[in-house]
Amino acid sequence: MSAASSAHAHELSFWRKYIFSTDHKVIGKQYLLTGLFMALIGGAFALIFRWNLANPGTLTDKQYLMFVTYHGSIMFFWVAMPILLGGFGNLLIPLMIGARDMAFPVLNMLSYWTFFLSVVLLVASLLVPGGGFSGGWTLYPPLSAIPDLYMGAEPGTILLLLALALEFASMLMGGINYVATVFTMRVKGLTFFRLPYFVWMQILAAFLFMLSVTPLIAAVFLLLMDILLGTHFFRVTAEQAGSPVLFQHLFWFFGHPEVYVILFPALGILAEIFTSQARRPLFGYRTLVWAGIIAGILSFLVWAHHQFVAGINPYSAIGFSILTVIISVPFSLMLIYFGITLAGGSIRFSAPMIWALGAYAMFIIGGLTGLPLGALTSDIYFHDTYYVVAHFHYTVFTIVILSSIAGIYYWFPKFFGRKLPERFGKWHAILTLIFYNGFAFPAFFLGMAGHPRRYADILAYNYLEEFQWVHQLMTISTILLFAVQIVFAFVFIRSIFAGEQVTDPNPWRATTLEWLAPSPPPHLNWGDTQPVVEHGPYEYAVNGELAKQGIDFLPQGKLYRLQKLPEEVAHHLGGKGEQSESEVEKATS
Amino acid sequence: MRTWWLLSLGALVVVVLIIVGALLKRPSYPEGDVVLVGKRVRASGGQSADLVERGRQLYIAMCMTCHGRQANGLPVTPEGLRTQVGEPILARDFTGQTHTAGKVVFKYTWQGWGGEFASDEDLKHVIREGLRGTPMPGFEGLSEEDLDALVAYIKSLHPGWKTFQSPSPPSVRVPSDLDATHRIEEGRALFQQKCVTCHGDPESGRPPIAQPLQWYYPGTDSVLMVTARDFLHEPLRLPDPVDVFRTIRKGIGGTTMNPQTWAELTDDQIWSLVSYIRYLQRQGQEKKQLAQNQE
Amino acid sequence: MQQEGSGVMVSSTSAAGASSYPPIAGTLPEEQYEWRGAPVARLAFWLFLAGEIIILLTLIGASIFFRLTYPGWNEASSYTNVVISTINTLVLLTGSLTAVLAHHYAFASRWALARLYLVLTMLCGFTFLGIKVFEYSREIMHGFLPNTNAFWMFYYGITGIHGLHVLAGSLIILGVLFYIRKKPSKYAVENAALYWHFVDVVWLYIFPMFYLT
Amino acid sequence: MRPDLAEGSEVGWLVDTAIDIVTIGIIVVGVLSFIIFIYALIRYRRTRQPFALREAPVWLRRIVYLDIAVLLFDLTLLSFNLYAWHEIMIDADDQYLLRKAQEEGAGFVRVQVVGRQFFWAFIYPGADQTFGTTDDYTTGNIMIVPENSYVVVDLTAKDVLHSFFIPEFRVKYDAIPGQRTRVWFKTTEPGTYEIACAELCGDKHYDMRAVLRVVSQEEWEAWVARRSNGVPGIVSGTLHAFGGGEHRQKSFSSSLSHSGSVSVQELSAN
Repeated sequence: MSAASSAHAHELSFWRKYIFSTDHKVIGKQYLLTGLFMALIGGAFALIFRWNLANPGTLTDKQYLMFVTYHGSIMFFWVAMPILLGGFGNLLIPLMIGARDMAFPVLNMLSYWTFFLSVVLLVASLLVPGGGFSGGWTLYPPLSAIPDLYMGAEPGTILLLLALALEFASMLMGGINYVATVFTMRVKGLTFFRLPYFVWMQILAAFLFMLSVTPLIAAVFLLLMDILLGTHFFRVTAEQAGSPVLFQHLFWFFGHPEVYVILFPALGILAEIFTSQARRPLFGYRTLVWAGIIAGILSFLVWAHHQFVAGINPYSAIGFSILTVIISVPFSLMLIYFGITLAGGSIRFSAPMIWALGAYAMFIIGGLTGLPLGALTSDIYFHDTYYVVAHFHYTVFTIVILSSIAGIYYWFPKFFGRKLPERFGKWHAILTLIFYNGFAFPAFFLGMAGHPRRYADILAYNYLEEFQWVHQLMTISTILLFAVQIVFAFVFIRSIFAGEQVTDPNPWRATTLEWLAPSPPPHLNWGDTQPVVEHGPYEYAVNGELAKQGIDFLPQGKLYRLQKLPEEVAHHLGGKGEQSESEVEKATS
Repeated sequence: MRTWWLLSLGALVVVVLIIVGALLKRPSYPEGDVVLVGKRVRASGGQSADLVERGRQLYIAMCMTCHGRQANGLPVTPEGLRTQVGEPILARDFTGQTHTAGKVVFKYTWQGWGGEFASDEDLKHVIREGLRGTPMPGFEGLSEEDLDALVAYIKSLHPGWKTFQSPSPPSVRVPSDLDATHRIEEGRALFQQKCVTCHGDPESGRPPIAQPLQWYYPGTDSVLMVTARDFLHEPLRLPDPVDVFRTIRKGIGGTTMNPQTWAELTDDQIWSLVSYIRYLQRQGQEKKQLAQNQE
Repeated sequence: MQQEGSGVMVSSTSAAGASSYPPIAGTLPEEQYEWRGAPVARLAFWLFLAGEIIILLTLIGASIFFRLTYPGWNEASSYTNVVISTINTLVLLTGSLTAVLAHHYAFASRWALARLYLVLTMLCGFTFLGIKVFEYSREIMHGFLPNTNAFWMFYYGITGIHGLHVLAGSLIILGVLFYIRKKPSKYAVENAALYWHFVDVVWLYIFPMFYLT
Repeated sequence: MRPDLAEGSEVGWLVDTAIDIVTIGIIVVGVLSFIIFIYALIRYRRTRQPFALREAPVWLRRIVYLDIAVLLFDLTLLSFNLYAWHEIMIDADDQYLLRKAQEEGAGFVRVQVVGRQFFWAFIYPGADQTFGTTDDYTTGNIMIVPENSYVVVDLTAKDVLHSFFIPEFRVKYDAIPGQRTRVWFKTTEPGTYEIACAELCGDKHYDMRAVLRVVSQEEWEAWVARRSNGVPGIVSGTLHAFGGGEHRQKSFSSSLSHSGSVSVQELSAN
């Protein structure tokens, strides 16, 4: 941390300050760093099994499936969720609504440490005898219901399920916290339709997660009963028939909204970056909010499009297919509106902007290629082939990596008080986009060729033999992609400790409230001042007097000095206004 | 300041080395467009790869679910194995773990009753033809190389194979009047004499009886019971007349079907029994078809 | 980072406002500090309950799904003990009554009475659990195990998770008892009572599902 | 890219057309949006447009109607899919297919398929066309069906989920324990195809490979007759297979019709 934030009148011990902190910024950074670390692990797993695909026989079949499974689980639950919800949510929500901390700081800390425990369990599940679970991140029973028989990995499976349950619990705590914070702790003047789009997306994501994850928690409970007590909710024995399809329903009832849970914050990040880098108000702000709400509601009604050929009623499949097509309307609307925000702007190709533009372009591909999967007849052929893999990498990689890193480049000065190298960021973006397309785009062709997913060795098949070189191409791209990220990891860590110090708390000339705070914001964020909101969030391209000086934006609010400090602030600042003022000055100078 | 340039350079070198490594190793398969059931063997892994290992891979892919991970006849599937008529059965144990005396009992052998081991040809015959009325399918498209590999693997599971000498099969002639009426009549009389005790009387409706086998349910003390074949309702495991003849002549190892009891029967009389059993099978089939047509 | 023409990180503003950025606009009177809506803990608790309700709805929905396809359900459910479960229902309902009273007295700031009724509610919870354990042991002695058939797996699954919720409710009340010793908080009492009612309502679905039919 | 469609496969034609329509649609839309996107980036770069427009130009605001166009476009793409789904999954019950087969003079074959870790078992009703009789026959990893026939496959699994996938026929459906699902396809000419498992089923998921052989009508009849049990006049002997020698044929096709079998007459002559 920078020297400025350590000038506390009320000093906390190292443990309370950095480890068991209740400060939303520290917790957010903890989430962010844990998530990025897990991203490296997940990426390394991807490398390992991709290597096996280029050179079949390097891994055993069981190891291959284990790495595939853990790659999926880690990237979804231990990377996307902590970075986008835990990291950005914690760091930005209180700042963007002008609050001093979350509504429940202790719950927030508990949420992170529950998450940390789930990481420990996840790692443990890999190391127990028998190895980790290898039945795919979707956990489909009966393969997962009797793991000892089918895969020889019972302790690993149980630990993975427990880790998942803890992770869900942690994110539930976080989600409740976000909603409570946004509902009750906005500063004066910040009405719901003046919330930054990112905050809207965060609370929508929190709601979606809360309502969708609970059936999966129930399903995981039943699955654990199947494993431990020998019940037959999801498995079929000679005398008693459970229903494997029921689990699929429960899983995808969660699984589809879950994609939006991570997609929404990513869209929020894009909205923030696009507006500030194109100097344009967000086009159709209210419509975009409603589009998000409608997409969220619809996302609960489309889950069975993952199961068109999995034994559901063919008539209901028609309904789900039509709903799936309808859900593309709010999302295409979002993308079109984002496009209009860009058009007519004055686009700065800064590092975060290149990342965000790349993410936007990849979203177009990801969204469009979802159509053949949502359309039920073509899904007969594409179901569980590499086409699905390509499609969800174009959506989920975009969400998890491209958008997140865009956000990291954008808010890094605010979070850490230092800069990430700008030119490196541009090269990083361009190389990442090239190598990412190098591994994800060929997968469309593999899917077209009818290449099923999760095959350790495609050479077992005559009709797939000729595509081995595609796998090698994809592997090479993945290696290069990973290498670029490794360099980024070094640069990231170096920048935290030795990057160039920022002098300007608002380097991007952005409007939202977090840019009013010092970089990095001190404990309790606002010192003896408090913002008051006077405008909507995206007042760019303003033709005022200041425009002649090159200031084309109106910050969302203004800072006011407080007449009387709130109790916890006074306690933290040592009760004296003069000291706190000097601290603010120090932090901002 | 520009340490990250150095870092990227270093990473680039490493990555190029890795990619060169990746490209040096290019697997491919020798066979062109021959489509065969079974495992295609990688060229890099080598056609010369250990036959037993190849057999093990085939065993995992095609046999493990019923014959067990340890090949001890304990099925992987919790549904268990059932015959066509719904009776629970166990798959053959190749390791002798479940047998009381640690033996491997194969029903279809040329050594006669009590013979523990099957000849290579017997094993391949069963793999290729399958056992009817049981979940054992006939892997008839399997190439001879894969059959060899499977047999090699099965034979590696019990030390007894090492000393076992496969006897040469005796020659058998199928009579030309196999399904003639007089043979069926003779067979019926012999059946009433020799077989009804265990197999029941299918034509008068007496059911066959269940008798203990010489092996245990894995992990328990309870002896596996097996019901004698119901010729009217259940298919013969190997319906070929030669196999039926052989089964009667040599008995079934590990069960109470002891050929000593009918040692005095001539080959011709046994062929009559075969005729009668085939007649019963046809009867059962017609009955079933009639019942289905009435539905 | 600040390349000419491409970066937006212009330092003109900081030059303009030499003292500090952003400029302080004025002083905010105390009554205008923050805009607060519903009491925070209550809101969060309702959100939490929404999640809990969906978990139990999922389980109950799954049991209905199985019940429609499993013919032996009614026969199996006739083996459950109606007498014990009726007593248990009464215990839970009594707990609800005392929880309401505790809530009432907490809002009337009569903390001694509120504490007494909270203790009674908690005792009801532990009584319920004790009876439940007795009931389980009887059923297990009769050979009804979770893997016996579809009815019993749901019976143990749903009543088990409900039992865990009763335990959680009792422990929450215990926690609240300690909490209000330091800092009397009527919302804490309200949330504890709310959770208890939730547990109670769930039981009112479970009771006819597994015992009466 | 797709493997060649099996000759005359009806399901395959429906699925292929559905894929083609949707794929061409998304490629057109995708390319168009990328052109617009890149144009916008170049047109509105900072050096060319130093100050952003506060309001979107009117013509740009009209683009909102594009969203309605998106919905219409989606539904258009979907319409053929719905028709094809109806043809494949809903309309085609057994009576319908049987009637169609009779009208066309084609055959009608039922096969029960059981997925197990890690092989496919194919159960044939035998000569009497009835399942559950003593002449049922089960093959492992090889499915043999006659040419010019409607093939109805009843799917189930005995342990975990599997998915029955014949790429060349564009046929795929999950095999689920405790549940019967069905797929159908039509064969026209003899040929050999591969069957894959498309649902993760365990370690050797990739090795759950079976072979589909479409054989000529005569070959099919000979095969059924050889595999059927107890039918008068048909007796097979497999004795000579033990001798080895000429039986060790590599190519399966030549050994199919009388794989290692000799007629009774031959045998008796020995």
